[in-house]
Amino acid sequence: MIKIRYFGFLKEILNLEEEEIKWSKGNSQELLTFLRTRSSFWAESLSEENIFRLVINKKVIYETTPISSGDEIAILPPVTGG
Amino acid sequence: MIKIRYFGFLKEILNLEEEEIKWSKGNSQELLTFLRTRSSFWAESLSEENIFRLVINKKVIYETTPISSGDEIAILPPVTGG
Amino acid sequence: MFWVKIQEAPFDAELPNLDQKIQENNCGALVSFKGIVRGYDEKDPLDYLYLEHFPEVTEQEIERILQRAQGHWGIRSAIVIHRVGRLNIGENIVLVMVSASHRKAAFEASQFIMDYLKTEAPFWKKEFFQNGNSRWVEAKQSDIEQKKRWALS
Amino acid sequence: MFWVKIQEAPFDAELPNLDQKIQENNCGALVSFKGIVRGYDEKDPLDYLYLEHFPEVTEQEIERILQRAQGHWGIRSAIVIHRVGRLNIGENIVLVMVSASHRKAAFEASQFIMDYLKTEAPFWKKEFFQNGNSRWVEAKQSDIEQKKRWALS
Repeated sequence: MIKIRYFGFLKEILNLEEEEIKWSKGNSQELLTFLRTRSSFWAESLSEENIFRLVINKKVIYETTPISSGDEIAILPPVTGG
Repeated sequence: MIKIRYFGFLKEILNLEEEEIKWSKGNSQELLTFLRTRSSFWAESLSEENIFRLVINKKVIYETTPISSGDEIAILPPVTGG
Repeated sequence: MFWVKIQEAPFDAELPNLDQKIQENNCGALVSFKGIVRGYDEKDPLDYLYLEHFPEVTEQEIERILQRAQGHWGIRSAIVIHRVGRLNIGENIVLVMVSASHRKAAFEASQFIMDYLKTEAPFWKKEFFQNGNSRWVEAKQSDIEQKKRWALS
Repeated sequence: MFWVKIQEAPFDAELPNLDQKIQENNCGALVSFKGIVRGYDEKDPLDYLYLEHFPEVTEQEIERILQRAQGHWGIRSAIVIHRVGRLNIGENIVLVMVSASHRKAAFEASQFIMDYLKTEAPFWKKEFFQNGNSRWVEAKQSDIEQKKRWALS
């Protein structure tokens, strides 16, 4: 199992703060691909331009990274602080 | 008569805060030329690189300007504030 | 000395202490930037802002930005305070303070930090308008452009 | 609102009021720069600085600098406080505060104002060293170079 957290407008359009899904193995890119196959709505919501970065176990990742069972993944939309 | 005021290190090397001199007419460049003819020490002290700007009656001048009797001229060395 | 703080409370009352905190021995320049909630965007009059963030990750990312600024400009100290939660018009939202030996480093580093805060730190703003509408703010192209000028090693 | 003040007294205690003074309606960005007397130059340990200026002309020249900044960046307000007389190590020497709608204008205008203060306003610094020597500070080539980047209309 892995936990996925959503932030900002993603949390709102998906109406989902977090979820747990089964995950044996695969990398961060494969996780996104999997989520996008759920429906055209998911594919659109998680389009490349809607995703700023992924965070695994509270560490921001800057390139494709393996995801293992037990990991917590956060999906961050483009940031607008400051 | 005109009054001439010196500031910063000019005041110190000339050992002169202000002086009054006779002046019938001429411009700011001619005043400098006149002062420089007093001695080689004056010529050196008032060399171009030692003069940042002239001020006539509390107005900074940016180009050659006529000087009339009664004017107060200030000679400013390069500034070092901030 | 780096100091990063995410808080709901305003920080204006803290400013005098921060000034003392950051003014290190033999630093000649202190730059501070304060961001304030503006009353209207292009279209509708704003009622208030709501800011969400990602606790822990936000602090890490800001410290990473400060480390980069120190590596490049050799700044002495930096303080970042960023508010979250509900923010009304006219309230302060972000504070960046940088001390350095000379003014060029302090100015450039504080601009760099602001540009990166805007485009790297996990904050999300939602605007609530006086007409009852609300929307998540979209990332600004101009912020992304401003970031590009820093071609740091 | 432009506000220029030349004074012998320190200005730290005034800072909280100035913050309120400059934070105008709907301004989103406030930048402030504080210059501090550093303890040593390249060679000798400093004892203190002495600053001379040209009363009336100094204020005029600073206002001219602020007018140019407003013309170019459309800043809302600016405050300049410059101290004169004897200044000890670690004391503040100059304050520039600028408010504007957006951060780019506030940052650039405050840098412009500092660059021009250094090279246009009639202040002269004399350094008094711990070994008893003293000398008038020479204008820095680096300040003149920094000024050149502003090719304002």
